[in-house]
Amino acid sequence: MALKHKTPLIDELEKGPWPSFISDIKQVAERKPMCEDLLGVMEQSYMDKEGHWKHGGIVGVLGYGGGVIGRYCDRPDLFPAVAHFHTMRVNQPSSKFYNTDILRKICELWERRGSGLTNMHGSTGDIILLGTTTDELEQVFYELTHNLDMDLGGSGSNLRTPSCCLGKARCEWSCIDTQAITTDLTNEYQDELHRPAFPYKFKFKTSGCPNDCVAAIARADCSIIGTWRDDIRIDQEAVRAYAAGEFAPNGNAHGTGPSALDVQKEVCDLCPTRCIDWDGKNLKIWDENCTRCMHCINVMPRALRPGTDTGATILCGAKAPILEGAQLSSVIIPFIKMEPPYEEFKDFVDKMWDWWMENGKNRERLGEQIQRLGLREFLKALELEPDPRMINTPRYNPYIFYDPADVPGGWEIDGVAFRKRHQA
Amino acid sequence: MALKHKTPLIDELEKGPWPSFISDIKQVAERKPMCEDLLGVMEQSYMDKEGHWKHGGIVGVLGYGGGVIGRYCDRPDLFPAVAHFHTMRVNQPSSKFYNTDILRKICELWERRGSGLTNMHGSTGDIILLGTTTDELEQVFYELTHNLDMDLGGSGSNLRTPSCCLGKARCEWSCIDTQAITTDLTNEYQDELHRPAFPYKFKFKTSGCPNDCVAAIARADCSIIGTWRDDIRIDQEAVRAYAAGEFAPNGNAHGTGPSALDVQKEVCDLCPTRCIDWDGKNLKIWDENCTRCMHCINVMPRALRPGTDTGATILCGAKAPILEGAQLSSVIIPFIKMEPPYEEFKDFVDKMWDWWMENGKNRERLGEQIQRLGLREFLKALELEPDPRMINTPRYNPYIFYDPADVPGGWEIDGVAFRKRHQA
Amino acid sequence: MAFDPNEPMKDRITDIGPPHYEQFFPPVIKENYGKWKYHEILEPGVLVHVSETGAEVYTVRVGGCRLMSVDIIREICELADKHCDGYVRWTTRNNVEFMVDDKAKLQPLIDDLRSRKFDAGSNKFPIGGTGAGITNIVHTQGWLHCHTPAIDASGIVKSVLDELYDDFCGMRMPAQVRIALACCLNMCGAVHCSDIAILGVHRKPPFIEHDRVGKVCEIPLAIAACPTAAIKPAKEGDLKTVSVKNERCMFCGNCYTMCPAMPLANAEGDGIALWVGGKVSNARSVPAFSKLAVPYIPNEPPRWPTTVKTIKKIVETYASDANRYERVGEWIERIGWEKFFEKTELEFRHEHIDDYRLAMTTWRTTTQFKW
Amino acid sequence: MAFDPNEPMKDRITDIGPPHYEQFFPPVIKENYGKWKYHEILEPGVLVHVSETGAEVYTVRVGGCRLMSVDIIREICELADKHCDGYVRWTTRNNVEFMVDDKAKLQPLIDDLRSRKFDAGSNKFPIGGTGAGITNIVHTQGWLHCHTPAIDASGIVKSVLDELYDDFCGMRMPAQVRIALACCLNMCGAVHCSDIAILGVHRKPPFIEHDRVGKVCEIPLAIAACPTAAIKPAKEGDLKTVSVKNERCMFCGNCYTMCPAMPLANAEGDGIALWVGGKVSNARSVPAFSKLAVPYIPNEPPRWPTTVKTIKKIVETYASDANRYERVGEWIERIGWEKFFEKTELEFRHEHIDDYRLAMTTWRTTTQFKW
Ligand code: SRM
Ligand code: SRM
Ligand code: SRM
Ligand code: SRM
Ligand code: SF4
Ligand code: SF4
Ligand code: SF4
Ligand code: SF4
Ligand code: SF4
Ligand code: SF4
Ligand code: SF4
Ligand code: SF4
Repeated sequence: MALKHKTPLIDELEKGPWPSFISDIKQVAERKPMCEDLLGVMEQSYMDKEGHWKHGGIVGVLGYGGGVIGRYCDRPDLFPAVAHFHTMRVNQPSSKFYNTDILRKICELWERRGSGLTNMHGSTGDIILLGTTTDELEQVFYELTHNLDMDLGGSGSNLRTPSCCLGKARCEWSCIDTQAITTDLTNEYQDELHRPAFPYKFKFKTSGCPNDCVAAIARADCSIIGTWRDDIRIDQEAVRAYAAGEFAPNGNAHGTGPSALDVQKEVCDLCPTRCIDWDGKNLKIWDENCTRCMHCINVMPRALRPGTDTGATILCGAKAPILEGAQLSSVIIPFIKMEPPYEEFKDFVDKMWDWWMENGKNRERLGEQIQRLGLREFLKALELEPDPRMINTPRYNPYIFYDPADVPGGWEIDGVAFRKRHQA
Repeated sequence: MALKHKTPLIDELEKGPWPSFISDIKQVAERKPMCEDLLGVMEQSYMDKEGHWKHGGIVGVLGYGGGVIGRYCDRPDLFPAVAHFHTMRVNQPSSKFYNTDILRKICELWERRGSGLTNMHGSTGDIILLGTTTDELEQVFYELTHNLDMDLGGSGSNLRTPSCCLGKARCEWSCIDTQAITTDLTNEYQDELHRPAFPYKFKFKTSGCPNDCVAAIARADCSIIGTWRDDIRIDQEAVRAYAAGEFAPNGNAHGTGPSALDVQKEVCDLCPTRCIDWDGKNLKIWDENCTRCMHCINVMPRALRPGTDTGATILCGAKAPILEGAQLSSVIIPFIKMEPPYEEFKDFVDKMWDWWMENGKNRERLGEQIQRLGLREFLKALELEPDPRMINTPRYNPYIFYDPADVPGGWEIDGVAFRKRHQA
Repeated sequence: MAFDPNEPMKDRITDIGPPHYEQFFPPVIKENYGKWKYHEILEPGVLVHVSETGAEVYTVRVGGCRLMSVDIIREICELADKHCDGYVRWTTRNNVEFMVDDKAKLQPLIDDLRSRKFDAGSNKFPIGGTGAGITNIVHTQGWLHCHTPAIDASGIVKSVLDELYDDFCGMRMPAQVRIALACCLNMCGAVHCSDIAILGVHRKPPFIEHDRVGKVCEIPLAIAACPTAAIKPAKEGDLKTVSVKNERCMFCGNCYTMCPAMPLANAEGDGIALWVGGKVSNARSVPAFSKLAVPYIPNEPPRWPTTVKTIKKIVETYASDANRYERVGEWIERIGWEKFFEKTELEFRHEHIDDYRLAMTTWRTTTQFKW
Repeated sequence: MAFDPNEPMKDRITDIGPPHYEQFFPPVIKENYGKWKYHEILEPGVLVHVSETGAEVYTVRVGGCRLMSVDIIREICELADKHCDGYVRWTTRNNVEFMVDDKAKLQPLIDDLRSRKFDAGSNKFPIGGTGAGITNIVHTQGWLHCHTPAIDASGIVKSVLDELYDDFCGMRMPAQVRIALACCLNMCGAVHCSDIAILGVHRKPPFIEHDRVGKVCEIPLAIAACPTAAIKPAKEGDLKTVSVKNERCMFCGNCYTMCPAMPLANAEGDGIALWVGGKVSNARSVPAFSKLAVPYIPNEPPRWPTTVKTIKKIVETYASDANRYERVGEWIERIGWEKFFEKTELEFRHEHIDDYRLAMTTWRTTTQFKW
């Protein structure tokens, strides 16, 4: 069937081996005008080298302050079917396992009430239902909650949809129950997620181990990353098997198949703290110097495993560049047990949010606020003691704000007495 | 002979093996009241835990805007002999070799017209004549220039006395003629040294090689550091001799005497770029990866020597913390030949100072100005092309000031045409 | 039952949160939760995880356009029903994972996946994205949905992945290579910490629609939005508006986010900057930001040839020069930036030198460098 | 001829610069300038340099108080005349070097130097300061001459070097250890890049002598002097003066430098901060700043026992824990700061956490740390 708009430019994107989103959209465009016009908008953009969406308006569902991104086309004259093209963010199940039943329900709903296009998934983790009109929003929400047992995710100045790596579900290294934590936090903080009361957005992300497969340290205001406090578990026989070439190194990530692993070169020499010795027979890890970087475990998954005294490191403040430059999260709690009902952690979250909300300027992310007011102030608010694990290096500039409480007489100098000792 | 003031506290500093400056001052105090009272001031400070010198006044010699630091005691009632106690900075000969003739003349002059106390040397490098009265300043200056062929060094917002390591005079590694450079610059820029016309102080320091024995990179607005462009010279036989224990490693810096050097462990493994191979017989250096850190040369001075295509790296901007925080110097010219009459270098200096003086705020060091206006602006003023050797890492923040000259149409957007393409 | 617009609060259900994950676990996952012992990549895109119980789960990872129609999702459902007892998952980088609990079920699944193509010829389910290869490109909306993009997203990703297709399906890289794209400086995605990042940039300051500013913007918010304080309140005749000091503008677009009357998208100004050497994992080296490699490449729809070629060049240089386990940033760290620019034949320009707040921490304060 | 105050410009000589260095070179130095081939430390403080010509020069380095009276300089001259043909030099760290061109002349020189003591007992010319030892402490004026010090200089240096005397005369350290002292934040010396730095700090904000400010200070300069913008113009009655927002003051003393009516020296406030891990050389690792180890130790004249003890503890921990060639900073880099604080038993406090402009670059943005 011929589509409404000629699209010679984007048709070029049907070529080549990688799945073509244009081919995919075209399947639906044959029966959905929204998709037809969307292809038109895309072609127009490809001609103009400029996008054709207007600045988002505020649309949403009653009682929620987020979950919908309003979007209008700036050429409704040419592309009327996408004059409105709002996005709905649907909170994904933690770690994104699905059964086909729920997926088909989503498809059915979105074909009926939306464009039939989605993002699986958005960068934050939501299921993105891409493109519908204002009048459909409440309908979709109703059906989601009533028929699919699903709810909207976050947008705006509120908690954003938490997400996590698959952790214990299919990974041998997870030190914490990533899905359980993520689901618990999401449910605990439904109000914060749906009703914006924060200075700006706030994100939680949870990875099971320092490999950080959900990129928590780069993308979450609060990054929860699994770790352990005791010793790496070693199966010496398996180490020898790696050395002997019985296993594929690095879980065969290099496609070498079983092949002799040069344990000294590929493991010991790449250990960032050089805390591993290998004498050809036994591997010795000086765990007191291990920084749990995962490298040796990654390379020899059949021989090494994280310890069993597990928990998480909590880091705060990651964000994209706007406004004050990008940040990675910084260590705030070196170790915390993460077991239900996560009271210690939630207590920490409450204090963190209180401080942020009390001091936050409009559109100031937590990380920026810590920058502005100082890590010290943040720790004070959290009632946490300073720990060298929170820093890469102590200060090198001598501009120290000494606490007047530590100074005899505080900030006062007796000027008269001073001038008795020293003539002006 | 009993001295005027009782000094029980500072007398404690006569004990112990390290030379006692108190014992030394006391020698002179027996015949010089200034030193007697100086001991009194010190004792008073030791009692009060506060210094007793007033904020410096402006004193100097005619026509010079620096070289003298005015100093007055804040208890002239108690210590009249040091009511005035000005310091004179005398420009040291480059790298601080002396004969006893000149030293004796200095002593004679300073015993007669000053306190008889000196600093050998000040942190910048000057001979510091410590403590005299205002009326002696011109006298001392006259005698210095007429009888000792010596001149004052810098202070105030001008060029400060340049200094250097001893270089080729007694070091096998010097890639440049440190003394010659330092003396030439000092003479070339006498006007800048004696007549403040800068926004703030400016320092040159010159080291013969990257060991940087005059700490140029940390303490000079312009750091000149010797280096080479070709290959490290290797005497393979001497390497083998080190391995065999015929020589003392590291010039015997560890007092081990001749003893077998583990070339792999102590040289190759500590090379920051790991560009050295040692097969037990021959040493191979992959010079294209060498960063000329000096380590291998330091450890095997009898086997390795810098190359012969020598010159200097020029780095700029080092300073102490006041105002914007401490800075180390940054690479500005990766390599420059430094041969008399140093025209290329002086041309660079002129451009650098022009830019600094044109844009400098009061009390703004060069490094701070580069910070404020950007390295890019500095390079532009110097007519230097950007080079990756100037940076540790390219920018990671996306806030790029694109040059409008590179953009079709520059900063202009045709708003009317835009709104034709895009409805508001 | 359906929504009644006249009684919007009737039967309203809110704040139920996401469906519980456990109901979506295939039995082998549920039974072996927390018991996994080790894994191995059998071939690119195919993993086995072995449990302490002896159970095994085989995973086939396929590249997804994360922009997915209901049709392709339904096709995924069909596959999942056919081979995987009706379960499937998505990864954190938008790949799709099909899991089977028995090796015997593996080959039929793989064959089925490989057989499916769009009419125009592209593969629907390329298998790969594991280990030391190039996995899916995390990306954002671009011209398909957002209002602030300087570039498209999906089209560039498609063009780049067509070129790198063999490395999605292979594992010949020294280590994993993570590529990401963001269509503007908001960087919706982890592009600031990617091995290779494709970033949409503007190069013209906003033009100000004085007649609209007062109506559609809160002027104080627009002013506060500017990181370099380039925006000042102004008057045009009677109109309250703003002015922009162009020399101070570094084209971040944050003003436009706050004020629709300050657009800065422009065909001639906009384009792509490439960044390299970031990482997220704590493996070996610490997480790191991506650094600027190429300040600007023009938008070249529909296939972005210069961008594609430049990325390919970086990837090939890395592949041939880095040591095993060395991520792009670790490789550059070892060889030095001067060698990176030499080997990749990229030009080093003034834009590479940082001039924002932390700029001085990026200058080279040592005589150590290479010729 | 002498200066005539009535005719100050008569015969005036200016801008002649320093005397030419070459005239002060001993013959062996002049003849072998640029020809040196290698060197060796024969024993602590004693070096030999060998020339391509076969010539040798033997150097004996002795620790100097850089505060020297004419008497001690004359004694140095006497020694130089007796043993060294009348030549002598000072090093960049204020040690004195006696050179002889013949091994036979060495022992008599050494014996002579060792024999000389002050009446009260201290050595005049301790031999050492070479190689992997602790050389002379670079320092500044302190209570002896400057107007802004928070601590004395020479007295603390003497106290510390008495304690570390054996390591000045020995070479048992893993690498060279450079200690420096500065009596205030102006840091006249390279204390910001020292293995161990002793820094004078204030802890009370300036008190403002309102009746003097207008007279003795240029108020705009005083205001501009404050890095944290804590100083504002103010009025006291009719007097133009300034006020200081104490919460913003970090005690840098820069206001006092510009305005004598804002003193901040105070017996109870002032004291010592210790910094560690800086270096200047480009050997192996790049030059580095010193980092805060101990935020505050009270002034304890005359012998500063707590400071001395703390430095000794750091030195001994380093000596026993570091690898050969590892500078203090390289050692800490390897073991990590958490281990540094553990091993030295120093307390980690809020002051260690930076809060100035580049603070965020010092935070730990990785899960990598040690227990
Ligand atoms: C849909 C999504 C991109 C995608 O294609 O996946 C998205 C889309 C937008 N983001 Fe984002 N962000 C999305 C994940 C992110 C992420 C990644 C993450 O969450 O892990 C980031 C970086 C991490 C972070 O939070 O810093 C991100 C950083 C931003 C920023 C910059 C925030 C900052 O502090 O630097 C903005 C600008 C703003 O907030 O004004 C922004 C703003 C926007 C807006 C709302 C545009 C705007 O200026 O108001 C975009 C709407 C696009 C549209 O029309 O569909 N978006 N945004 C992602 C959300 C999907 C989901 O819910 O799953
Ligand atoms: C005498 C000397 C210290 C010493 O005991 O050796 C010295 C003494 C003073 N310095 Fe200095 N500085 C001395 C070398 C340095 C150095 C080291 C160097 O030059 O290698 C530095 C650090 C490097 C640098 O330049 O940044 C240094 C950084 C400062 C600063 C901070 C400058 C900055 O930009 O951060 C000040 C404060 C100022 O300029 O207002 C200062 C100011 C002062 C003043 C003039 C005090 C003042 O506030 O005006 C001191 C006078 C002391 C007195 O009464 O005798 N002095 N000053 C050194 C000069 C001797 C000489 O000429 O050889
Ligand atoms: C499925 C997924 C988690 C999920 O919940 O969806 C996952 C799964 C695994 N990751 Fe990952 N990682 C996943 C995203 C990530 C990310 C996040 C990202 O890229 O956005 C990272 C951080 C990337 C970074 O540093 O920039 C990540 C860094 C790692 C690492 C560290 C590699 C390194 O050397 O830096 C390992 C260890 C290894 O591969 O040796 C690892 C290892 C693994 C293992 C082997 C874990 C295990 O034992 O099962 C899994 C299979 C690896 C493989 O594909 O070769 N995973 N992994 C994600 C798959 C994404 C995809 O579709 O391509
Ligand atoms: C005499 C002097 C130069 C001068 O013009 O006066 C000098 C002389 C030598 N230095 Fe130095 N250095 C001198 C100050 C320095 C400084 C500056 C400072 O400390 O303020 C440095 C930088 C210190 C830093 O990094 O903080 C310095 C860093 C070095 C290094 C690099 C050591 C390292 O591993 O970091 C070497 C190489 C070595 O020792 O292996 C070196 C090596 C040498 C050699 C072996 C060079 C040679 O072949 O003659 C000389 C004898 C070393 C010795 O004493 O063991 N010299 N040397 C200075 C003696 C100072 C003193 O009295 O103690
Ligand atoms: S972050 Fe760790 S636990 Fe989670 S999937 Fe990755 S490797 Fe496994
Ligand atoms: S986890 Fe990392 S730091 Fe720890 S032993 Fe293994 S490689 Fe070394
Ligand atoms: S800086 Fe180099 S050339 Fe100068 S004395 Fe030190 S080691 Fe020798
Ligand atoms: S000078 Fe340094 S970088 Fe060069 S080869 Fe020697 S140790 Fe390696
Ligand atoms: S990166 Fe920018 S343009 Fe792209 S989706 Fe995010 S906000 Fe929109
Ligand atoms: S684009 Fe950014 S820098 Fe430019 S005016 Fe707008 S907010 Fe300011
Ligand atoms: S460090 Fe401070 S107190 Fe000491 S001499 Fe320098 S300016 Fe004076
Ligand atoms: S001491 Fe420093 S911070 Fe405090 S008021 Fe003075 S200039 Fe400002």
